[in-house]
Amino acid sequence: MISFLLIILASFFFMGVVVRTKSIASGRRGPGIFQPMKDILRLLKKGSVYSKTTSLIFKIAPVAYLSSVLMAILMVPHGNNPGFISFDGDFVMFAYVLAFGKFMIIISALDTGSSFEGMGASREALYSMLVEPAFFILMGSFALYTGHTSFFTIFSTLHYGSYISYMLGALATFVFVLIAMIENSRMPVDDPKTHLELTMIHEVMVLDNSGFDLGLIQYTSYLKFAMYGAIISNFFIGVLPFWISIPMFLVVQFGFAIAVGVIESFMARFRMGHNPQFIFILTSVSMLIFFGALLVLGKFM
Amino acid sequence: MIIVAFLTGVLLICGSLIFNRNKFINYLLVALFGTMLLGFGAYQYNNINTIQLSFFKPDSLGILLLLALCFISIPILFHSYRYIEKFNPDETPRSRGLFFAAMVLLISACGVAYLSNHIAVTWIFVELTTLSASVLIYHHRNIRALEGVWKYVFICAISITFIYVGILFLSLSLKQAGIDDMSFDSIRANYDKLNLFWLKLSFLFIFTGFTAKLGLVPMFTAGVDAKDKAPAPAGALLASILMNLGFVGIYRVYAIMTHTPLHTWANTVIIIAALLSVFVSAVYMTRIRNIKRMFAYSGIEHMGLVMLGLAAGGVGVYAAILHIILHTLVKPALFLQYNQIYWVYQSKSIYDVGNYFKYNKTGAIVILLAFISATAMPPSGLFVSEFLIFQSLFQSHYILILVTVLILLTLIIWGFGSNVFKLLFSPSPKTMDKSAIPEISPWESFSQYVLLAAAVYMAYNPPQRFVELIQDAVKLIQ
Amino acid sequence: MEKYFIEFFNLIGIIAIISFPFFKTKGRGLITLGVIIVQVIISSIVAFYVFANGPVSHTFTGSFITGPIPFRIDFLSAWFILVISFTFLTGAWYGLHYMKKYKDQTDNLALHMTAFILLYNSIIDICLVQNGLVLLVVWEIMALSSFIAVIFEHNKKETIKAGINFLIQSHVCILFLTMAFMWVKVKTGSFDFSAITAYTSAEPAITGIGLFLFFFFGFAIKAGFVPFHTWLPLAHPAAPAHISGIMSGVIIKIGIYGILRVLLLIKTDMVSLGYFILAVSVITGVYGVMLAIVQHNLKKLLAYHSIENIGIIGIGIGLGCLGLGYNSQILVVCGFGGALLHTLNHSLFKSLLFYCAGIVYQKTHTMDIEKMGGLLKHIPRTGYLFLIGSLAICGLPPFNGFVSEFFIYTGLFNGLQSNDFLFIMALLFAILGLVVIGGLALICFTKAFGIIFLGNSRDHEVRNFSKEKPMDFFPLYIVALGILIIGLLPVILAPALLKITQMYMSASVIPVTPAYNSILGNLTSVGWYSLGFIALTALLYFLRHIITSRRAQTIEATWGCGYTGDASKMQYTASSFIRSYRKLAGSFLMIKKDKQEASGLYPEHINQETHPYDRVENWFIDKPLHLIRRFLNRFVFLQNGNIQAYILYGFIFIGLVILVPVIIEKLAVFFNFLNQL
Amino acid sequence: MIDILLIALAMTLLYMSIANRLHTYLRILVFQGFILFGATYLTLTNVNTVNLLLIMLETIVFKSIAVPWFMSYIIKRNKISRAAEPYLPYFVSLLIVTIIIVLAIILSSSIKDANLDKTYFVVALSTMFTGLYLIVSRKKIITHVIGYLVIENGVFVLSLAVGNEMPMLVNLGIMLDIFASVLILGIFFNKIGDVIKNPDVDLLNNLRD
Repeated sequence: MISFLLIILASFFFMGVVVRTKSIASGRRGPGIFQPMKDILRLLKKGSVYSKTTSLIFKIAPVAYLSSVLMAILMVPHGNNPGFISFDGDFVMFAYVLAFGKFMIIISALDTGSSFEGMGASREALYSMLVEPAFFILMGSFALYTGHTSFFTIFSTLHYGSYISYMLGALATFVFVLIAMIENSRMPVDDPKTHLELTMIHEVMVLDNSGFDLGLIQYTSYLKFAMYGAIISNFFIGVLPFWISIPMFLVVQFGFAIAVGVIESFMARFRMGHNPQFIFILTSVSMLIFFGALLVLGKFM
Repeated sequence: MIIVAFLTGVLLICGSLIFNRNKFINYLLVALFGTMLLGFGAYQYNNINTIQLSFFKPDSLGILLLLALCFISIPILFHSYRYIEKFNPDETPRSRGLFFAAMVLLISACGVAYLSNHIAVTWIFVELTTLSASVLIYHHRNIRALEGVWKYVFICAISITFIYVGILFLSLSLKQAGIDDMSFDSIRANYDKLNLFWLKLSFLFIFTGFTAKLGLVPMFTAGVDAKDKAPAPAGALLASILMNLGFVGIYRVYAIMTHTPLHTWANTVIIIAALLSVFVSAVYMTRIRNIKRMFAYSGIEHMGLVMLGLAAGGVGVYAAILHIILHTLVKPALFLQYNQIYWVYQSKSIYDVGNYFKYNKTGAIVILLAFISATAMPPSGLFVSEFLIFQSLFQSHYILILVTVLILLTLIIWGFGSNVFKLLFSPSPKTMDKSAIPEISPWESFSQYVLLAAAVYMAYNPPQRFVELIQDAVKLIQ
Repeated sequence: MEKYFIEFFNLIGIIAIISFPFFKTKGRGLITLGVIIVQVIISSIVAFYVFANGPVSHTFTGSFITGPIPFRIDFLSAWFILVISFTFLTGAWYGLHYMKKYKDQTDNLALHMTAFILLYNSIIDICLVQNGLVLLVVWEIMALSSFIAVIFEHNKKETIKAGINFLIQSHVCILFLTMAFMWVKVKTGSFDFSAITAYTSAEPAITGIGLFLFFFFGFAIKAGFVPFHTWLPLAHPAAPAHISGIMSGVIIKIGIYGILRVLLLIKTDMVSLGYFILAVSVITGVYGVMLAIVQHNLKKLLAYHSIENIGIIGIGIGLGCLGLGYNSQILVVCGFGGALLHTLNHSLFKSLLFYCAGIVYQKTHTMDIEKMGGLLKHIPRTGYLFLIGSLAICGLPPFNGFVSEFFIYTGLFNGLQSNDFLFIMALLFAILGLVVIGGLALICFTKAFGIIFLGNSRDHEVRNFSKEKPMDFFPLYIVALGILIIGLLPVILAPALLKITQMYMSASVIPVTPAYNSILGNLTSVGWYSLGFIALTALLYFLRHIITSRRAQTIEATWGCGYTGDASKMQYTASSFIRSYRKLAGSFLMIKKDKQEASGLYPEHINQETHPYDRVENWFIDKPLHLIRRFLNRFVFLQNGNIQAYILYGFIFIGLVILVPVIIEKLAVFFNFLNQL
Repeated sequence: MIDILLIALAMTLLYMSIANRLHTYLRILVFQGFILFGATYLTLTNVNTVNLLLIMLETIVFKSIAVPWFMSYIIKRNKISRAAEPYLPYFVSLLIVTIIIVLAIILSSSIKDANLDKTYFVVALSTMFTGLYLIVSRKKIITHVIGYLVIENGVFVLSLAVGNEMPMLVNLGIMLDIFASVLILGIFFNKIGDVIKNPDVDLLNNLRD
């Protein structure tokens, strides 16, 4: 419950922080951190233009996208108090629900019959396929490490003993940050700010969405950011009481957002062709984490 | 005594068939022969193992094959009647008479040869079968038929010379034993006195000689041409009872060998020949384009399997006898059905046929079932015997041979299948005119259904007496 | 009762077939459907009875060839009976509509229906019979009748070719089974399945493994495990849609049934079996989906997905075996349970997908995805049903595909608690495989659905789409309903699954209830969660509807970056959609590509084609076959028509048989002499 | 005495290998018939007279009169060209036949069996194989028949070897003769005359796969 509210809260300012960081980094003052939310509200008020090629799919997809992310958030715990729903192997559910949303958004892109959006859809499909293993192996290594198989039980019993385990935690954080970046198709795999459709992924998929739908989609990606931020924060919260954990959560979220901003302002986008191997690196890294976990548990022989 | 009566009757019928010009009387005579044959079979079945004329002894193997012969002769005679009636424009009374006379002679010669207990007598009847078969093969008086019969006769002449030489060697090996009664029983009785060297030679020669009839490597060649050129009903005879004749000959001599130290040697010889036969049939089944020859080659494959079972011993011998009887039931079904195929397409090349299912439903089903039987797929009868043969190979540790055979069989099924399904289902060639296709009554296929059903029944739910007979026949082999 | 069940059951089918000559085509069709319905009802009643009151069995006294023929209906059989019956029911129903197009081919249809009824009867009998020889017989009846059913459109050359390929491969399959049963028969002298148990428990483990391998190869050909899968992608496109659906839904599942049955019988070192099956299955799954993506023939694509799903089922089975080996009950339950559940689920959504493919085929008269597009507007029912099927096969909640995959995932993650390093690695391997499969399936079906049903038509052919008749869709709706129900209330199947999985544990171990309860709890929560998901989506959509209905809406052409002409040719095609994937996976696959480069200022019309080809097929089928043909053709000189040669064969044979031993003997003497030097 | 006859038979084989006209072959066949006639008389000492007469009659009538005459008749009737048309030069044939005889001697020498007269065995074997060689090496169908008849003679010699103990076998040999002559010549050659004028193997090797 608490985590749900926190994530919603975080989702309001997260993108603002990112934008602010970027503008500061580029020497401007930049808009207030709630500006993106205001944009979204504006979008929600607008009317919309539909392509005559599109079908019902195009209208359902944004909603399904949003609801899938919301459902996913329901499972994210906050330290030692669980999310709305928690059961063994819920992170499998988590991944697949998100995948559902992705499926819908991809086919809605194909629904317009535009070649740009087809391009974006194909990339989105491939990259999300490449990301999945990293996530699963990461959760697998947590399951291995803690001996539990649900978000809540894992994070509530997660504690670092030796140095190597700290190292693992750091690696996990790194991987998660990157997963979040890819899932939201930000730098370095995708640059939302570029205006060359041929090089975009996510933005190009929603070229034809407008008004309310566009608002939903954009807000959904903010939510996603916040959600990943929440999960990352869970790495550190552990069993701390609220009066420490909640500030810690916010700190993590801010840190995450700033990190995103910094990365986006100081890094160049990869060439499309190089993205797959970059993304696959994550899987290899999470493999390392897995073996590390084995090492810690002394099951390595 | 009854045998003499039978043979004289047969000769009389043949004679009158040749000289009588009246169609109706001819058919009457053929019918008469049919009843005679059945009577003969029944009589022999009733006094089994009684020596007649000191040369004939209907032992269980002979009885089994004789009964199978009776069972298939009736439909074959009927279908040859249909054959002669239905489509031979250039059929003269003389040729008709000759055809039936030869057929009667062939059937009865085979039937009596099964019963003979004396190698020389068997040999004589083998000569007779060659004589009559050649007439059948040459029934259509054209150059190809001539070639077929020429090859058949010449190869058979050579092969019976082999058998004769084999008999001479056998006599040499008997000389040492000091016995001059050449009946199988007496030879088997004092197998321990035989001179092994001559026995070895004689087995080799007799085996090689009989392969011409049995359709086994090395002398299988002419038989294929014969079955191709002979009219389909005659082909059915050549492919079933004549092969059985070869089997009887080899079986009886092999029975002697099994009692001597040469047993394993004989097995090796047989296995070599059998494997080569299966191989040869695989070679041609995968590329053959002539339906009739394809049936002939599948016969070669089956004989190879039978011989493998024989050589493997154990349950294999039982399986071999069962297999050859089932084959006797199944193969004629294919050849008889071939008649209808020819009526439809007027051609035996696989390129000119197609979509048989459309033109003749019942016949197509027969082909389908017969294909399943001839490739020994499980619902069919031959599967059981083949299964037992494999089992015997497995038991006697011929694993490599078993694997080879299985691979070859798969190839054979592939070739056979692609031809059969081309015939049944693929669209018929543009060139053939659909108007000329005759309406074929389903009853034409009735007998084939009976034969196939009989094969299945005999395999899966054999009557007790049948099993006993086979087991008794197996006893010849120690 | 069970005695009469078997006899009565088959009797109905036979009577129906016999009655065919007395009816017209329409009557025959109705009879077929009616008979299937009746038989389905009977068998389902028996199956439920079994689940309620435990296994039943009856033994016929066979002939001395077969030995006694026991028929045993235990939970496993009952489960498969239910799965098969359901698919056959929908298949027959759908087929009745599908075949209307061909109603003038009277005889052909009669044959087809006969084969169909035979197929159902034999396939049910396979689940019951427990005698090796009889099993072989029924098995081959099944194979042959399915062959006949497949080659319905036999006026096409490739159909016949595919059919014969199918026939030969199923014959190879039966050869393996024959060898296996022969082995047992020779050693124990009995065809009864119980003999297998007796034999393998007496012998050392290696014997059991060897025997199992024979069985496994046999069943794997039928089930379509890589590398025995090559017949599937050929047979499915050749067959009529309902047959493809049934074939992919249940016929290949008979292989799975066989494997599960044999695992129940054979007593041997389950650990190594588990590793073996796991490895094969992961390879199967990944390979299947990898090839599925590059297919542009819809039915072929679906066929490769069947291979992938067989892989998933196999992972479950392997997990179960490992569970047996390391005697961890939770693994056994999750593994076998997941496998069984996925068998059911796959039979549902795969048949649904094939039925939709059939409708698409009858509307567009092509299976080539590249030619399609925008069908959702013409045949919306088909489209949305296909969408449901796609979501389910990708294993996305709230549909049934997810439930079974979740089941298996639970097992895999639970297994990580083990202390055996090798085991953990295997699990990691399996998890990776499963995840990759999921991701690739997502690509594949976004492509399939998106390209076929969305956007605009990609070829300029004008097709007149007749109105969809709602009645024809009834069977499809049933299947879709099943998919949804299992997705939302998986827990209703749990008792049956637990019953079956307990058959695998030896009677000595007492099932630990908490493990089961936790699993049941998971299932329920999954169900609730999915329900909530649907509810939330619906709610949000409702809100959206209310809000946007008050806003201004304008309909425009798709944004074309300034280009205003006909953009339908510029759309992303199936092959361009998977281009980047193809670049990644190209090295594993065998994709023949012929492209023309555009050249000059005003380039001519150019085109590029990609023909995916199956590497395994190339290695295991084409090349060996080619070599064998070459080898055999060396020997065609034998029957050369030259009589002198024929005579020589005889003499040569005799000469060799006489001389070779002599020569060998002399050589032996010579070598002995050498040795003495 | 008997040995002389048998050796003479072997000589005829050599001659046959180099003969180039069909009529020469026929004459040789006639001669062989006479040799066998003598051999029969000399060998089958303890066979009852009637049977002996029968056998000798057969040798004379069939082997040396009827068959050769009939074949020359056929040659005339079908206008078969007189040359034998071998595939190999005569010298090679001579060499091969010699080798055959030598091999036969060697082979028989390896047999250790008292109750077989080696001479018969050698001559029979070499005759049979020469016959085979004739069949294989000559082109015409009629030479095949001649070769077959030579094989028959060889077999007959072999049967003589056991004739005293089992006259029945000799009778069987006679049956074989009659059968072959009747079948191959009687029924058959007229037909070949009817259907094809110049009976040549090339015309009869079209049945193949």
